[in-house]
Amino acid sequence: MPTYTMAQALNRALRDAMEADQKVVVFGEDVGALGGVFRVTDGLAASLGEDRCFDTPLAEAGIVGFAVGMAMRGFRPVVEMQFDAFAYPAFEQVTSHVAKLRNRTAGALSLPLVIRIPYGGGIGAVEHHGDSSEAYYAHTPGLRVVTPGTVADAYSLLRASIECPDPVVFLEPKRRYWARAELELGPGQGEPLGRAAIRRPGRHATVIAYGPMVATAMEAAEAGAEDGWELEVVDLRSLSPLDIETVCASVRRTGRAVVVQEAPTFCGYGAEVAAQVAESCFHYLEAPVARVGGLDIPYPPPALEHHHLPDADRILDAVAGLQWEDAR
Amino acid sequence: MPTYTMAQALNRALRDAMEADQKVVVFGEDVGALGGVFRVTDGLAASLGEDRCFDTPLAEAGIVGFAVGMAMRGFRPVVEMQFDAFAYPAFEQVTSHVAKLRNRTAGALSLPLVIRIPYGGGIGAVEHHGDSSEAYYAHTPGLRVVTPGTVADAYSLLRASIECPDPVVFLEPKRRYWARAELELGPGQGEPLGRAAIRRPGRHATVIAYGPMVATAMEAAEAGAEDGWELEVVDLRSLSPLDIETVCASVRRTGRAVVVQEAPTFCGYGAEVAAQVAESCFHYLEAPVARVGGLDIPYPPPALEHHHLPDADRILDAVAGLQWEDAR
Amino acid sequence: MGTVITPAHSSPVTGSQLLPSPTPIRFLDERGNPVDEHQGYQEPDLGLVVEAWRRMVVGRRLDTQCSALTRQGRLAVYPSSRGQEACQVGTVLALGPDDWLFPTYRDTMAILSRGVEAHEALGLLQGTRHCGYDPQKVKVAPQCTPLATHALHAAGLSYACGRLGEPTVALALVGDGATSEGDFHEALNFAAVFRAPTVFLVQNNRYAISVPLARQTAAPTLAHKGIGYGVASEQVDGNDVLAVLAVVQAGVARARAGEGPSLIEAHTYRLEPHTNSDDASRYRDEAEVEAWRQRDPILRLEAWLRRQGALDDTRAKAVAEEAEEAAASLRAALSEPAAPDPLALFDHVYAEPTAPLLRQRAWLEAKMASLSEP
Amino acid sequence: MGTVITPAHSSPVTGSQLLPSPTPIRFLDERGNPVDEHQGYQEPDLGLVVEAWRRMVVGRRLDTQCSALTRQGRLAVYPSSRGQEACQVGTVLALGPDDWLFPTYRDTMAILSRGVEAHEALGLLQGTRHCGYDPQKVKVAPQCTPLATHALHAAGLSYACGRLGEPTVALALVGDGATSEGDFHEALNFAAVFRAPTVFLVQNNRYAISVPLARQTAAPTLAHKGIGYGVASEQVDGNDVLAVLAVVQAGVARARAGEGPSLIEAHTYRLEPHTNSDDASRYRDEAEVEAWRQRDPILRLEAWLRRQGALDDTRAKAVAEEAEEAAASLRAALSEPAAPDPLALFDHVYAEPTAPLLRQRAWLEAKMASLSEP
Ligand SMILES: Cc1ncc(C[n+]2csc(CCOP(=O)(O)OP(=O)(O)O)c2C)c(N)n1
Ligand SMILES: Cc1ncc(C[n+]2csc(CCOP(=O)(O)OP(=O)(O)O)c2C)c(N)n1
Ligand SMILES: [Mg+2]
Ligand SMILES: [Mg+2]
Repeated sequence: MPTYTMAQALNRALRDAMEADQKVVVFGEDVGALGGVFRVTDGLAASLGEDRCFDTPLAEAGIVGFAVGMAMRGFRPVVEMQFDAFAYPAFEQVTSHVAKLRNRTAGALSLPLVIRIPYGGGIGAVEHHGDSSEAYYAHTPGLRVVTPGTVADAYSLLRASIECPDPVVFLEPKRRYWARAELELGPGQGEPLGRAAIRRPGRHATVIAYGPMVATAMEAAEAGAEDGWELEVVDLRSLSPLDIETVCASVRRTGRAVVVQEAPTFCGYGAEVAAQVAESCFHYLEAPVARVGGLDIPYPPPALEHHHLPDADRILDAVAGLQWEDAR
Repeated sequence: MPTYTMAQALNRALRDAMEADQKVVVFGEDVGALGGVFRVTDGLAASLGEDRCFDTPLAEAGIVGFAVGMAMRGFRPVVEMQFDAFAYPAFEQVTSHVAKLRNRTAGALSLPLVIRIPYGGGIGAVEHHGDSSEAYYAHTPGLRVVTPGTVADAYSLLRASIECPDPVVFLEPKRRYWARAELELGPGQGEPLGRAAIRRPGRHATVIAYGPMVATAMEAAEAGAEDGWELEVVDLRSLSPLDIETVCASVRRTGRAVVVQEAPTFCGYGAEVAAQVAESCFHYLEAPVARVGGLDIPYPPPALEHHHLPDADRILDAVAGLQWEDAR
Repeated sequence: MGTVITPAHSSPVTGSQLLPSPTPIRFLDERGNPVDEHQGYQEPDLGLVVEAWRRMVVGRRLDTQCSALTRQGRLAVYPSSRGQEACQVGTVLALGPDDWLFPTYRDTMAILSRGVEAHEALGLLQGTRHCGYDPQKVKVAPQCTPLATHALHAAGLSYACGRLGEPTVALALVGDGATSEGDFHEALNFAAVFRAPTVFLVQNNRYAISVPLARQTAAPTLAHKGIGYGVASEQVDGNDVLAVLAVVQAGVARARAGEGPSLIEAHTYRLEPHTNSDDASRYRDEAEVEAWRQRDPILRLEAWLRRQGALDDTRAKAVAEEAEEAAASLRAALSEPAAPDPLALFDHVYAEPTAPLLRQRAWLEAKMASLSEP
Repeated sequence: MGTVITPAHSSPVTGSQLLPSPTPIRFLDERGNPVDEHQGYQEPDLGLVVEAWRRMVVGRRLDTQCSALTRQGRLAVYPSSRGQEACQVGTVLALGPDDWLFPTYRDTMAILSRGVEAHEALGLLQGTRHCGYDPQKVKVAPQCTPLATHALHAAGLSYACGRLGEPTVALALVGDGATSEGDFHEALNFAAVFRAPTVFLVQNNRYAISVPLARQTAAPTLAHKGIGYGVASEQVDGNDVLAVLAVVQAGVARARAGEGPSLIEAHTYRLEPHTNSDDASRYRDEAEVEAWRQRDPILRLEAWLRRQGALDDTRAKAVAEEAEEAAASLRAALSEPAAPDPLALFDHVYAEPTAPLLRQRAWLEAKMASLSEP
């Protein structure tokens, strides 16, 4: 079986989607000749044509606003924001238009637009290159927010996002771009959007993760297994909508939950998961839902980022804190 | 005692702060001759001078970025964003600069800047004029987020925000601008930032609210009292940082909690409160923390906004849902 | 077609031919006398001018009606465009049936002139819907409130049409204040770089709510912004519908011919407050307003049309009656208290309601049912 | 002072004198021969030019050193400014000691030339701090990565200084790509409307990472953007330090005299890839780079200085040695693996750490203590 990095799987998803549908166009900063700073659009302009994959002027609101206009005339734009923090200039276009156009027009206008954003830290980059911005988007009704945690999902979720008639903020965990896996990629679509996946079964506690933290959660589960913890790992995949059924089914089985995110913890996405789990699984919980997240600080300089970012140890510490007196 | 509307109390706070400190300047769209679309800056330009309160070109990133520069040279700008959704163009300046300048320079640069934003719905306005954007700001480390629920707090919290060496996003519940109260306003400062207040004591359940929902929670408590519910109402006042001690002390007493917000519920600020309360008060809770919030939809047309916005009935329904078998 | 000028790419060096005419293009002075200040732009077809006049008269009557309807609570808010009829009607008449209009909250008359039914056009301002018409059907984007953001949509849509080989032009209406927003800049730049068939028409009505033009810009004119994008630009007397028609037609023709976008500044004035809830006396003198009343676009046009023999009392009376009828039918259309279906709130957040939305819908349905129980 | 032109307000009608010179101002051709293409700008003081040369030579050596340090992992990333020395040094030498510089990630040489110690200047790129120097002390804003956002800070700060009666000028360095951002537009407009003493210097190095200028703008030149704001503008050969000095000095003098902001486009080229992790061969030909190597700002300047008798081999050797020493001490300064204190992460999020931050700090302290236990 061929192997792909996550970046290659995303590239392949773009290519397959563009070949399947002429209306799919890719644009943004440096996505043409350069193939994107992470090479996710590598070769698309050269092989599919410069009208299918092209560079724009350097203006993120411009990119998103222009994409809205193109989508109004039937295109399916897939735009790239170069880094998480560099999507902020487009925030008004995203919240006031992308999220609302269908609603504002009672469905007369559809907005099949994908905004790809490499997000999160852990790659040793300087400030503004490590933000985790998922909570901003997840709190905005009308957007779908999707983030792959595995190479296979990178392909199938991006294909599904491009097929989706709704606008999707597609968050790519940039530190996993070089993660590699064996994959057989067919022309077909993979997963529908909106379903979480159990990445590893377990019965002692549920670790709920997404995007860059899925691999970290798996690592924690692996390490925990050596100490006799059987941790179930849930990969959310879709942050909005949240597949709370899958999450709660797991937590009801295990009775304990840890939610993991890379973003600063306060008012982050994990708060929503924790709140819903606490509400829906109240009588099943042996311990309060724990949250493991980034510190409540601006993203630190790379020399210190490992103190900020959750790692397997922190997840296991949180698991250990789940009031185990009466269990195991 | 004189009476003030909330808008007048804010106006008085600006005036008093400007008189107390020449470095305080007020600017934004229509804040000069017009006195702001809600008249919060009424008369400031005329009586304190056009260099103290002035109109800018129509560009929100411009307003905030210009304010950052002025603050770097020692001014204390208080800028107005005309409506919640019209602060989004400034989002990059707010997240990447306002929230980070002190941190980026290890304290060498201080940023005493207040960004006033009228927020929330309930005034019959058309789209983009009713957003509740607090969660975006509260999730951004480096910002303080403050919102008054009462006329007295409007004065004292705005004074304290202007005195504060940190940047403050000051969210004004626009539908309470015309709420009126008797007040004796001294030159001095009122409350320090960061403390929640118990607005009404009660022993059956704690209703946690902020900004526009404080009055609604009080109304619910009033109505509930007729049915024998004694509801304790906590007004958060400071959303970031959150005074979780006051909140938890109350919930530990009552054993039940409802968090109320106007914003769409999903991934909103109430999720953080619910998550922290569930975590810190786990063994005191008789029922899961309930959340009452806006629907997960773009802000609706004004003819339908009452279906979206929480009211006293919805709060009381949530209270009634708090598993009362064994209590009362 | 007039002198709206050769495209950016053919003149890479100084580009000074991208600059607007030093004075606004006009065919008529303030009294309706013809003047030779139109720099080679051709006088528009008389029939079209008469039609413009008719729509301006009807438009103004409806504008007055709308202001009245706010006082009766039938509209949530109304931003009048009284005084800007020549801009709004002239612009729309310069468009073809497949062209797209991208209006703001201020542009009710433009939307009506585009043929949208009054009660549909007023959906937003009535407070019952975000957009009362079907944009695809009428080729009018939803009225846009976040300033200048729609200028990018116009650029993107017209570029997309070009890609499909369609000869469609998109015209974005923008206010003077909105030219200060970053999105205005990005829209002009994208349109220029992608040579999108977009016309950006700035209705410079001198104020952004209370903020006068001098606080908005230090540029010689707003049209001078074009050259910085390599965009041909022009300024026009926005109260002279002949001039608006001529210059916008030229810009549209240019765009349709593949020569790229243009920027047109139309000098005009908003005679009413910003909206019904604004108090304009706080920021401008009655004398200034009065001076602009003297430059009324309709009076001037009527004087000229009569002199041309294209208008007489009979015709004037007929159109006045038509305007009254339009006002009456608008009143009728809005007399029924609008009752949108609350359950529709969940229908178009996504193409299909998500599971959480279906739960919220069920909750609201139950609540409404319980409230309607006896 | 040269022809950087009369202020916007004195010429409200056509403003064409706000346009830049049709060709870039220069004093020297590519071989260092004097040319009469400086439109009345005065040749800068020879002593200053020699000083500029010295800093350019040292700056280039440090730039090379930094590129090498990335290969050794001592810097997290390094965006070279090789080829842009004349822009960066000339600009800084045109500033007074109390003026403020607002640099980007690209402007290490400008910051060094401003007198900031190399190891402090490199704090950001080393990855140990967000900003290694004290901005208040050196009057250099933190290097800015979010493009064009700092241009507004420069406008605001210089306006604030004016309000305090201080004769301070702020100079913002901006890339060609960054001119497309909305914040660039808003900064020029705010500076113009508030007549802030700001100089905006665009280092047009032809590329924004891989995106060439033609994809960035269709304008005749980037300097043509000035007139749209009523801002005096100029274009200059950015590889001729005499020209950069002359034009920036004129802009600074103009600002200091209360005549408002100006926009200067300096034509230059980035000889190295965007950063050490970029692969420039994907988007540009070696032939193009080679052609620009022929226009090297240092070679040209040395030729001229020698012809002027202001430079000989002895002096050249002395400065080359100085450059080697600077490189050696930079290596030394960065040889110690930088070890910032993790607990300081919580110190400057707010003026005082909040209660939640103190809890997180205590947690990290305990964790670090437990890890360092035997
Ligand atoms: C991004 C944004 N900021 C602020 C507002 C609030 N606002 C509504 S209209 C207006 C003035 C606009 O002036 P102008 O562009 O000249 O258009 P006009 O109303 O005069 O037609 C303002 C500030 C808004 N709608 N959008
Ligand atoms: C708002 C924003 N968008 C995107 C980026 C990513 N980025 C960093 S440098 C760069 C190119 C900038 O080009 P230019 O302005 O010409 O400056 P140069 O690097 O050539 O000096 C880009 C796209 C960014 N830093 N900020
Ligand atoms: Mg206006
Ligand atoms: Mg560049």
